[in-house]
Amino acid sequence: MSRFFRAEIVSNLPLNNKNNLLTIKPLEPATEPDPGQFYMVEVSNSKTPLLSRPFSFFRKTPEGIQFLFEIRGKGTLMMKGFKGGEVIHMLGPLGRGYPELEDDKIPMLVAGGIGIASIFPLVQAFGKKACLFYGARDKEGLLMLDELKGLVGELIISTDDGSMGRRGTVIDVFMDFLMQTQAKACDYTIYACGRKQMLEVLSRTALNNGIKGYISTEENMACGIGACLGCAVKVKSKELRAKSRRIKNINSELRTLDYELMYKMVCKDGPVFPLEEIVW
Amino acid sequence: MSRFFRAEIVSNLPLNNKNNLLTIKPLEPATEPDPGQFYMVEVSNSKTPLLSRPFSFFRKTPEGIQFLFEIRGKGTLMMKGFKGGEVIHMLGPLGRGYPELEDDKIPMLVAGGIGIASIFPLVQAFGKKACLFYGARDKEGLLMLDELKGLVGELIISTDDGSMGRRGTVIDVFMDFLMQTQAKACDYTIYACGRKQMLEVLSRTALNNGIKGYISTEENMACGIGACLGCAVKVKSKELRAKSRRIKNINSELRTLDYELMYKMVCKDGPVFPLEEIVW
Amino acid sequence: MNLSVNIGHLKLKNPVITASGTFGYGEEYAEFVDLNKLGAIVVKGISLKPMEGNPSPRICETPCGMLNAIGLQNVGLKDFLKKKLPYLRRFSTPVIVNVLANTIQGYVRLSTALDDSGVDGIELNVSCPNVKKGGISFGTDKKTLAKLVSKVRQSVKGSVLITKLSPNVSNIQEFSKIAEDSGSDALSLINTIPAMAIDIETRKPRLANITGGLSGPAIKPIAIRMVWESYNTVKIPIIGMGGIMNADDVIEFMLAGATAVAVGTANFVNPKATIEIIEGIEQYLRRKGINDVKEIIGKLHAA
Amino acid sequence: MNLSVNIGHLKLKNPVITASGTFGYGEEYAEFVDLNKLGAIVVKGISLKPMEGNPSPRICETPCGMLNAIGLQNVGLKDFLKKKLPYLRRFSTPVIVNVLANTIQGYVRLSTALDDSGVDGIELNVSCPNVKKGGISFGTDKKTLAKLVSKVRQSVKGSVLITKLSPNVSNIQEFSKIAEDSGSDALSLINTIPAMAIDIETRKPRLANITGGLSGPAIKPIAIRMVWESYNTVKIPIIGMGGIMNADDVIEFMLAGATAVAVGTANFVNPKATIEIIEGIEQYLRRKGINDVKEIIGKLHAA
Ligand SMILES: Cc1cc2nc3c(=O)[nH]c(=O)nc-3n(C[C@H](O)[C@H](O)[C@H](O)COP(=O)(O)OP(=O)(O)OC[C@H]3O[C@@H](n4cnc5c(N)ncnc54)[C@H](O)[C@@H]3O)c2cc1C
Ligand SMILES: Cc1cc2nc3c(=O)[nH]c(=O)nc-3n(C[C@H](O)[C@H](O)[C@H](O)COP(=O)(O)OP(=O)(O)OC[C@H]3O[C@@H](n4cnc5c(N)ncnc54)[C@H](O)[C@@H]3O)c2cc1C
Ligand SMILES: Cc1cc2nc3c(=O)[nH]c(=O)nc-3n(C[C@H](O)[C@H](O)[C@H](O)COP(=O)(O)O)c2cc1C
Ligand SMILES: Cc1cc2nc3c(=O)[nH]c(=O)nc-3n(C[C@H](O)[C@H](O)[C@H](O)COP(=O)(O)O)c2cc1C
Ligand code: FES
Ligand code: FES
Repeated sequence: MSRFFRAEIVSNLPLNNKNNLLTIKPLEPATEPDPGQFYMVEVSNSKTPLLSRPFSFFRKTPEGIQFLFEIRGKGTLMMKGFKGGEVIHMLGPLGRGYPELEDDKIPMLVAGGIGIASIFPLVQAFGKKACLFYGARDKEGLLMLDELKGLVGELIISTDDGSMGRRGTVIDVFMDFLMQTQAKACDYTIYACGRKQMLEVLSRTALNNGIKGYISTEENMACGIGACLGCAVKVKSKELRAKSRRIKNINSELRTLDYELMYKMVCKDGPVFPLEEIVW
Repeated sequence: MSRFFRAEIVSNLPLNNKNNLLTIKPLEPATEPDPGQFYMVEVSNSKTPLLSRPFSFFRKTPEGIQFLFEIRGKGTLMMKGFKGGEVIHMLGPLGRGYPELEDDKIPMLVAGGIGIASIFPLVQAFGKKACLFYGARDKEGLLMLDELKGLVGELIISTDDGSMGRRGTVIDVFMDFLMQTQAKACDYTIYACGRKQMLEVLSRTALNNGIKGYISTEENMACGIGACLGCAVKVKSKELRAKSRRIKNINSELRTLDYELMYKMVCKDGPVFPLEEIVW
Repeated sequence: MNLSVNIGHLKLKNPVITASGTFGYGEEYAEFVDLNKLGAIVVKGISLKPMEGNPSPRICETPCGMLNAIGLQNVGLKDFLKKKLPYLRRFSTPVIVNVLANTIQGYVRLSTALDDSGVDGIELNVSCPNVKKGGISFGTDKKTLAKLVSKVRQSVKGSVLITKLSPNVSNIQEFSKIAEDSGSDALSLINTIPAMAIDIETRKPRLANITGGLSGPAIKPIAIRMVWESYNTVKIPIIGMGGIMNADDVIEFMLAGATAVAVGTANFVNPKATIEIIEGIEQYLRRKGINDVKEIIGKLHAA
Repeated sequence: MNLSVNIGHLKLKNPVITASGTFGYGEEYAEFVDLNKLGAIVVKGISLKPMEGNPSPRICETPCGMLNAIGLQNVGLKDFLKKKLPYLRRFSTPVIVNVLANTIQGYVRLSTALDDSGVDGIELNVSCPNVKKGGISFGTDKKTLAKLVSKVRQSVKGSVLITKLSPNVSNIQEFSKIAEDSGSDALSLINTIPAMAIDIETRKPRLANITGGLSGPAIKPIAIRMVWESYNTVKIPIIGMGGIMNADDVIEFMLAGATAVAVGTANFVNPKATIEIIEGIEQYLRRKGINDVKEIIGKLHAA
């Protein structure tokens, strides 16, 4: 059973002109993915683009493994052209997914845009006890709403342009929620995936309010297995982590520490990290 | 009316596992091709392979312009994947085709393998008065036989492995024919297309027997319009041409001639040349 | 919107030039391109005497690129002035002549003659082998390059003098500086990179000449790096080239520091490439709300 | 069929080696590749002290290639010997350690320690900046290279000494000769080529380090040319690399003169690449009726 396997495209459904739902069937025995793990997908067997692209495990169905992808550039544009029956190579599941929820905690899921792909398995796992903040630029960017409604306890939707749900970023909405809520901050555990800026603000907010949690990060990738050292993300050493509760930006300190390995690999140590660990 | 135009793939019919019949419809007003002319075909709009590939005009039908192509490498392999409805760029018709037949002459058409693509329009033009020598490695390589039978006066088929028609190269068969024939050599005009070695032997034979004729040559191409100077073929200067009736290989002489432009471009001055002009 | 840029005292309608050897003598592309729309036309490299060129195969394809060993085939100075230049003169577009020789005197004689003939620019292809120096190229020896450029400089009055540097050096800054200090009005980079390919079935090199020059998208990242390094070293304008296929590539070169660009291999893939690229540049500037293309030259956010 | 080749006194089961920095410390690929099947394993470049590496983005894609500016992140000599080497020792495959430093003494100390530790080979990555020489790389300065290699030579007894030349030179023959004359047992070429890419939307370089090294199929024709030029100059074996994606590419390198080859970027695209390539070489030889892979080394039909 190898994590590098051939897979057949079962279907490649356009959800709108910017997002597709891809379903693939492994042609060899494959490993079961955990929520938050990802796969490297071979975009073209003509090797252009050369490198595979990373995509989060979205859902498992009787038909196969599903991915949600947004058309961003060359590679995803070619993936839009994937047709049923075609065979591609895939590598995965890769990386460390989201940790289990501690009993007495309430899961707060935060998804920005296509970040929902990575959060969705948690929605399935936590079901009604989960509260999902799901934001996007516009309503085009909000995917799988029907499925989500049925699954989560509370679904709070927002769009930057107000075209659906609350107007504003998912963070604004999240903050408002914190204001009103009765529960103590420490009762919550955040699970978040989205663009860098969103994750940064979210992490700072969480730290300031003493909320623990986990975020799924992104970097350009080549190997996906920790070999090329290409997907480095700056993390805090233990001792620094304590401080960071108070310090906004600690890059300055880091630079001065000689020969401390301050980088972890998104593909191997992540993509999911405790939100207090990341250096912004 | 531009020779660089967008064309829609009408159909791409596999004749066997090594050869396809491609039909395209220009989406813009396009120039009419002459027998022996060719087109540069964009193999992939993802620009890998980077360069377009040259293919002879095979036939015009109500559906569009047709090409016969043999799967040889990367590019033609991708062309095998062309699907109806896809749109590609094409450049053509290009180059100088086969000259008109002088009245009182008998056209002898000689096609080796996929060379039939270039010869076919002549078959249509000359019809019954034409005599076609058509050879290939094996019967897999013999294409469009039914159409050909209906058109030409005499169809003499050969395969290297004897799997169809006479055993031997198309040249062997052609020589035998010359032995038996009543007509004077000078009554014939040769029109030939095929691999280099075949064209070389044919040309020598023709020269030795005083038969005039034309051959369609091949070189790797980039621009197709005489700009890159990439598709050079060595030709004889006027004065040398006279001699060459007697001399087998005159490369030696050529090398000594300083600053004489001894190269012509297959894409612009050719692909069709008088057979006595080419230096082997 | 203003697309015009200046190369020395030469004003170009727009930054898009044709790369030497990839646009013939202009006439080959007149059917596809309104030559009046181009920033400038650089013709195939010209030598004093006509040159026969190399045997075939002269070109072959490589991953995202191509090799060529044309062998500098050209009609020679006399025929160029008599048969090719008059045609190009019919257009309002500046004509830049790429010149090559295997002695410094050769370069000087060519440049003098062309300068007298009133061509708008002379581009020195210094990647040619120097017979005096056992065939190592002028462009990879600092002293030789300095001598070559300053000698030519003395004899070139009217035409803009452009030095097309060889990319085959460890330190492009040094050579850029030498070309500038020796009197070049501008730099062109990069030329093709020496390379080679082998047919594993025949065991023969894919080029009759064995080695050839690599061009196309494959070399773009190397070219961008050299333009940027050069831009940080010299004050004279840089004509950037190497793998430009579309307007985005041009913007990339200009952000790296190119004042103008040359389109080469792309012409083979799409004979209308130059025109489509000019349109693409306008669209980019419009989208970004920029009204003068000069504003993006060297405007890389490096920090 | 005999696939074995010799690099100095080191005998490899087959010519397929892993390229430094593209195969981690071996363990990362053990899940996909039977490490015992490889010709040799070259590990990520090791320095005396651990190195943190560069900020992200460290990699980006280019036409038929990729750029990397990892910044030589590595665990350092101590941890390598303690934590990484023991694992690799469990396999029958020779281990070659790629070393980097910014002073000659640094290289010497590293090589001495590794030689004592009994690693099979030491590969000098001379493309690193030389602090003494204002950061210009050891591999582009003839005197420095000669000094570096001969100094290291004196301290390396058991391990095979391989010099990995910088491709960023005008004349690879000269540098190949210097490395040979200074006592290298073999040459590795080519390393990545300095390059750069820019995001035209953000105007930022695609790498935080601005420039990086170009690898992948894009550079193969340049690598083939350098291997061939080098093969015609030196007697010591050459390890060829640069854009090898499949067995055909390996045959091309060997025909050009490589005794062995290293597979780099291909590992990222296909973690089983090395194994599939070894099988592909066997198939080619069988198809051609050749029983010893050594027979094709340098057997280019150039005439
Ligand atoms: C662990 C992980 C999980 C991911 N999961 C998903 C998912 O489930 N659905 C989805 O649509 N996308 C996901 N992404 C992002 C996805 O990998 C990129 O959008 C994709 O690689 C872009 O490829 P491209 O060729 O279309 O774009 P390119 O042409 O390569 O680049 C277009 C833009 O995308 C950016 N980009 C390129 N590669 C990455 C990358 N690896 N991460 C982030 N940005 C990138 C480039 O910087 C550029 O701005 C994930 C990324 C990571 C690292
Ligand atoms: C004027 C002209 C007309 C042609 N007409 C036809 C035609 O009607 N039908 C047809 O099947 N083929 C035709 N060819 C040949 C055809 O162009 C090549 O077979 C094709 O370019 C190979 O592309 P590839 O990518 O599949 O092969 P590559 O991967 O490029 O190479 C595979 C093999 O094909 C050879 N090759 C590559 N390009 C050419 C070329 N331009 N000419 C000859 N050999 C080449 C290579 O040397 C190599 O041996 C013609 C060629 C020319 C010059
Ligand atoms: C077929 C061909 C012929 C060329 N001839 C010349 C030449 O005569 N003089 C010259 O300076 N450069 C010549 N070049 C180099 C180009 O001008 C240009 O510098 C190089 O191709 C890089 O640009 P590109 O990648 O856009 O093609 C030639 C390039 C090609 C592909
Ligand atoms: C991500 C990455 C890291 C590399 N690290 C090193 C290194 O540490 N030392 C070294 O000598 N070469 C290093 N290289 C260069 C490779 O060993 C190889 O020489 C080069 O990539 C060309 O081969 P390729 O095209 O097959 O990748 C690295 C290459 C890549 C892509
Ligand atoms: S992608 Fe290679 S280390 Fe993460
Ligand atoms: S293909 Fe360019 S000149 Fe013939």
